[in-house]
Amino acid sequence: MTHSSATADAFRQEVRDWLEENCPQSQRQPAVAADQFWGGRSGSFPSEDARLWYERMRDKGWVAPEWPREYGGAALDAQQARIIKQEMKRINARTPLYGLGLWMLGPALLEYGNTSQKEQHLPAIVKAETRWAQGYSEPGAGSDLASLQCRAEEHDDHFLVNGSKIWTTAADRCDWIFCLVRTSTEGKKQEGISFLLIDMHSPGVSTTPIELISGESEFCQTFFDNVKVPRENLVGELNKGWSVAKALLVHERKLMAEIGSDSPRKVVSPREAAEQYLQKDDTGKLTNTELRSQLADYDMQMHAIGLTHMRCFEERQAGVRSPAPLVMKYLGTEAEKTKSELLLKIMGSRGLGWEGDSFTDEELDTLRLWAMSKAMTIAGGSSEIQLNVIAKSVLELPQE
Amino acid sequence: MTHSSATADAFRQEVRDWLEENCPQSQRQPAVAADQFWGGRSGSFPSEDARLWYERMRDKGWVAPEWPREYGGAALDAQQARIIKQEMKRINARTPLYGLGLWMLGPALLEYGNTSQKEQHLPAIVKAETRWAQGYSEPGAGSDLASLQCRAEEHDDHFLVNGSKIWTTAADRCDWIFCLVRTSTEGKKQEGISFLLIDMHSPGVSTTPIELISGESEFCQTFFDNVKVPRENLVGELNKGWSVAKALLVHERKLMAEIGSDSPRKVVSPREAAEQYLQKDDTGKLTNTELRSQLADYDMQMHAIGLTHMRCFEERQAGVRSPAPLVMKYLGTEAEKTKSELLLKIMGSRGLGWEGDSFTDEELDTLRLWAMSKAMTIAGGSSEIQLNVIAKSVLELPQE
Amino acid sequence: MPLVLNEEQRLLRDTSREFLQRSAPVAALRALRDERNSLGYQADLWAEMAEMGWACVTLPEAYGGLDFGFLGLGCVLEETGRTLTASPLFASAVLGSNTILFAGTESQKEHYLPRIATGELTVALALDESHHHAPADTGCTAQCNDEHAVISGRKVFVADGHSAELLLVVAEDQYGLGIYAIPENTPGLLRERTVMVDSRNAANLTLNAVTVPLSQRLGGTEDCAAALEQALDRGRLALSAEMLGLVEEVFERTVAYLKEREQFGALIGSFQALQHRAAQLQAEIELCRSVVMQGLSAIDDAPEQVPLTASLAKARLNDLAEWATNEAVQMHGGIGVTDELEIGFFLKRARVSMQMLGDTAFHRDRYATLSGY
Amino acid sequence: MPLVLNEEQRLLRDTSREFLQRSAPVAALRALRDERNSLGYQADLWAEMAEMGWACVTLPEAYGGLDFGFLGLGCVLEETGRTLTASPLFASAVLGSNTILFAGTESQKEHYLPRIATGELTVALALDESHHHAPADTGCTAQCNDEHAVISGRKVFVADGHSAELLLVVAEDQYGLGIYAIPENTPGLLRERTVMVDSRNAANLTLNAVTVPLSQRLGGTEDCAAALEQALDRGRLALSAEMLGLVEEVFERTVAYLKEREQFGALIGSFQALQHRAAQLQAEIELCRSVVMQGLSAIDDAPEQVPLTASLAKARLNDLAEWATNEAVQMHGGIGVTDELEIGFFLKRARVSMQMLGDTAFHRDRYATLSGY
Repeated sequence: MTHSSATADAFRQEVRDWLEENCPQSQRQPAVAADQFWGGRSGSFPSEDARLWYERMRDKGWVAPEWPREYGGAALDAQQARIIKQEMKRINARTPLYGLGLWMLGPALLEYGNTSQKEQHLPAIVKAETRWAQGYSEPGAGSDLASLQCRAEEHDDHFLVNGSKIWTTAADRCDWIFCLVRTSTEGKKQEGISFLLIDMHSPGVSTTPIELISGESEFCQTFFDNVKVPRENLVGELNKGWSVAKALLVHERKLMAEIGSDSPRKVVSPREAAEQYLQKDDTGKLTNTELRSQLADYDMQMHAIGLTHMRCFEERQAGVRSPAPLVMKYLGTEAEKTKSELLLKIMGSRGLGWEGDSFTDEELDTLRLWAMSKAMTIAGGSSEIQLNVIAKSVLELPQE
Repeated sequence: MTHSSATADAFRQEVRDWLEENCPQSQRQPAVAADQFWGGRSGSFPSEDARLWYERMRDKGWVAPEWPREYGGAALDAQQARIIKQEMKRINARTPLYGLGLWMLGPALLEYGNTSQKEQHLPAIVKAETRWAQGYSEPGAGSDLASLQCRAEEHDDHFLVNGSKIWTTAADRCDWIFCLVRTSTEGKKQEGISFLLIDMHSPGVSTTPIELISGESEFCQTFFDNVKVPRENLVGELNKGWSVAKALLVHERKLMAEIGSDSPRKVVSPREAAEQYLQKDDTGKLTNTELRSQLADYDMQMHAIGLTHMRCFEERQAGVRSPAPLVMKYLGTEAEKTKSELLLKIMGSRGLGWEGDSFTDEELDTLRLWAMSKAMTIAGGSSEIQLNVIAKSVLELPQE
Repeated sequence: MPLVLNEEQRLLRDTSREFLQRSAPVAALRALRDERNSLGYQADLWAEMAEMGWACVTLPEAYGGLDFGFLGLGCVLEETGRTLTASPLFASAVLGSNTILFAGTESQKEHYLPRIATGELTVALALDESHHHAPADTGCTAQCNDEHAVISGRKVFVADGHSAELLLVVAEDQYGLGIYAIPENTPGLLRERTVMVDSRNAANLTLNAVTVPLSQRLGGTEDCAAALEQALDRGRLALSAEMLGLVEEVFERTVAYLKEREQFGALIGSFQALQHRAAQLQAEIELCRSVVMQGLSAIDDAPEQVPLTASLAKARLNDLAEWATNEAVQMHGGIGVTDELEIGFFLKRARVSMQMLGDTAFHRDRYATLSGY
Repeated sequence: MPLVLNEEQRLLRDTSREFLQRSAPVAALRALRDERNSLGYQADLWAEMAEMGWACVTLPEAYGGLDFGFLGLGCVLEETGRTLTASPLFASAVLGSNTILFAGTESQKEHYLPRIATGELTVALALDESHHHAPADTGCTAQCNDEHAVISGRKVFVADGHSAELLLVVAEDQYGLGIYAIPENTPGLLRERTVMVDSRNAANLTLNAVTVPLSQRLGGTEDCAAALEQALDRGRLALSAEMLGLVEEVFERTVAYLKEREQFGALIGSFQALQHRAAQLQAEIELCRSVVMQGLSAIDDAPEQVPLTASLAKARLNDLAEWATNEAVQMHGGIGVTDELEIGFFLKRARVSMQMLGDTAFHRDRYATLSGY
């Protein structure tokens, strides 16, 4: 699996050349929400260049570089995939296709799905034909995923699903949803849960949007009212959906931990904001010593987190186990909150605008992202859950 | 019980005049350890003025101003006692007599003791004939006072005590010790505990000193080996010592919360240290902006704590209940730790001396007090216990 | 100097609480927001509040006030903090009226204060010119001759600046620092309402050679710098009282939620980590209550302590408001970030209050300077 | 740039751990303290350490070194941090030897370095003159003529300054910043050993017109300021590695205690509040491990990153060492403050390390300055 660094260098050069040739100039700058392509039957390309770029990447297999070729991937290894990511980042190349199908369901199906499930869904994801939603959380369940109530009753060749899921991102624009449902109430709470793929166009499925403190959101609540789901849409074993879910959660946490570096909106950094909103003395130092100190603290924290991401990667490559990956979600999302509060402090009253022409787009975005950042330490395993996990798995502290 | 402010003002003037006349000049400056008079059979006056000052206060009844006259007090109310304290503080008058008998056992005996116990012990405390130690903690029991093991077996007219107590301050110089002992193992852990007064000169009592991270200490471990204690030395009911202990703990926590203002060594304040060890620019600001900010934080914290002490007092006077008294031990002891760490930061390498002529006494004292401060959030109900208590008693959060 | 409320003050607190919870709960602010109300507060509610005397609690009786003291006013403000009530109370009846009280001539006071006291006239103080509170940096200027002043410059983050009928504009002039009382529709005065995150109101002002009679300058030809500072400190303490109410309300709601919400088969309030965090907040709330009460009492009884205590109060309430609202969202979990729950309103108002009249950096620095280091 | 150890480095770490735990555990430091050892370290232990090559891990082979890289040296230092081992390793073989390496002429390097590499010669850097690290403020002066330099001034907090055979004294001179190699018994050089809280060694020096041949000035007549800064950064990273070991050890002991200590009928490690505090420490330890490894790797592979990373490492390790040792005492409860337990030794060493070569205030300021703000 490992490559000599010469091979890696050669591959990097190859990637660099190909990107230089194939990535349109317009696709070499950070993408705000309107520039993103999420696919699916209701999705459309934000621009002709975006279509070109996506199609070239798809044809190259680099939309999902680590997936097998028969499912639309390029069968590359982790180091090669990382090199592609790095080289794309180097020229600010946009992500050609966004989606939970690509990031979360795909890896889970590769591990737990049967052949016909893989054949049905993976190529459709890469071809941007289907957009997926995630149906984990339920109203009132919060961090306690195992306590979920949405039921799927077994019938001959299908399940009958009743209940609802919350935080189903963009469910009103998705084609399919992968769900955790309760198929048995016996045994421990984690048992009796199954992992089901549900066509959003099935009769009985409906969605309503949720408004957040940051304003209108992509989040929905999705309701299931006697929805018939064919038996072949069960992934993994019946009542054993928990293991599929856990594998997926790892991907989600990774996603959340990296979200700062991959945010859908153009985000100003605290350091840039300081240049713009604070004053310097004639030696080049910020005159507001309190904010200077807080800025240095934040930069040091992000510097340390960045180095730890690199260490995690190198350890994975070297087959070394360490506790580092288990602390990243906690650190990354907390840092994101710190950053947002710091930005508001640096911008002062200019960072407090909700809407209107009195504020720049960047200022309004900063405020909305500040509000959004509050969700980061809650969603995808709250900070409290992360700390519980560290205490249990890393420190092996006694459980009550 | 309340006085009109005119009466209070008159009393204040009276106190001021009396102190002016009776407090020797040498007793009007902060007392370091060597200046303190703790009484007891092995105690001696640090100076002739100290003797004079103590005797005058004793004769006035102001060594224990709130105690009844027949036990050596002056039968004053809380406001009057406070006025005396304030006026003494105003001229830096030293505490004429130190001791756990005065501060802790006395109030408990007044509430729980029988007449003969009060007659035997209270005047002896005021007259400085007996010095008391406290026997609560046991090796291995920590914050969990109720789990104590030191046993007192009931016999006809006496108890037979076996076990040991730790953190028995200056036990090697004390005449008596008040102890919590286990007299029954039935029922809940808090039940079956009794409150016993033990003469340290009884056969079978021995003590060894404990060395702390701050160096040699006054703390001892005290051992009881078949010690005979007369039955009349039981305070309160048999197996009901817990309520006496709880009442005493309240006094101890108050003591710990106030300890910063009544420390036995001369302590430099962070602000004074900053004047001495840090530089100022030509506008009078400290040039080390980080330490300036930390100093302001600390001063603000102490300012707020001081105001809250005043509020607690006023609320008590007005008969208003509030959660404030319950948070003071936690805040006071944590602030003491913060202060010590801040002092070390301000003094830099000069605050790191352990002994020798390279450092001033003040510097060495600061370091030793820094080490001592670590015990403050542990002894007398740890910070964790304090937070548990706030969660339970103030917030009424559910217990597991 | 009292740190406990007396009976009249408790009564005032209880009646204001009852009135506000009934007539102006958080839902009222939500309604103002959702209907994009152009005034930014309910005029009839403000009339009722003024009717009850809230706009003149601390004013001397000579100007139609109740002379009831700042500890009393604090009781009302704390309650408006609990309900996040939008009204001219703070901007007009506290900040504006105290500016006139300190800086105005006797005849100016007699002219304006009684009308502010009845709620009939609303005023706003236009001070800041950049995104950080910096009362010492005034770029706005006034050119005076014997009869007129011509004022030019720009003001930002003027609380209630879009709705106030009279604007008190701070400007450098030949006498030092001047404060000019400028009626809302004076030619050359442009007001741009800013829609803020807390759904309350503020405005940016542009003054293009606004010309007013010199008699509109507060205090005649006196330098108003010291008067302004005194008014600001009263404003800071009043705002701190409002923030204390905000914190207490959001904290009480959070503690209540900890007692009803189940996770992993237990009430989340039984988890020790959350208990300790809540207890630490309680401890800080106790400190802040003492600080606010002391500051308000000092206005009445010990003016020399006001500057230090005002900075102490504002700095600590800033930090507490950030901490308490963040914990409120976090402890409420997923529903804490939905707009349906009212927690977000507290979170947002906290951020605006934190910037108004000085953030923590400003006040910690000021505290240090006032302390001589 | 590697952030994982390779096999040789792991081997070095394991053998140093085994050696130190056996030959120089914390009990050895206690013994040195209790017997008031005048040297401050065990000479025979130091001989063994040097024998194993620890004094020359990073030195170029040309000067008798192993050229094994700083990541390798970090493995050893981390282990000495775990055992709090007192030895000239840091002061002489890291700080002193790198000062000569950067500032010395070729002949000076050839003269001194091989002897430091074998442990035969011990050196100490005498830099600070006040109680806070301030390498830019040198009051010590040297008057040079063609043959001699006359050095006067005062130095404080010189690690191992009382025992080193050669002192590297920083002084202002006509060439800029000079560093003078002064043998221990040179007339006019007074050394006063200071007994520090960590039971390790330091000294204050007084130089009364100490006269040495100009050839003792490192680097001939070059300004040594840049060389000194490079040596200091290596020292800061090496010290950070030692502090990381200290933190890991004290944290492991604390976690072990949480698993064995009962209170209220439960293991205290099962209390969620303590679990979360321990987990937060673990997270910070992970960050610090990355920072230290990156800094050490950068010395070997990316020197341009060294200044920023050195300040990052020292600032964070300072804060972590304070936090971790305070939590260790608190979580151990009453026995944590007794001298019998070894926790206090970690607490005390942490405070000295925190001041050495720059406290957090110094390095956060430097980080900001290096970052351009």
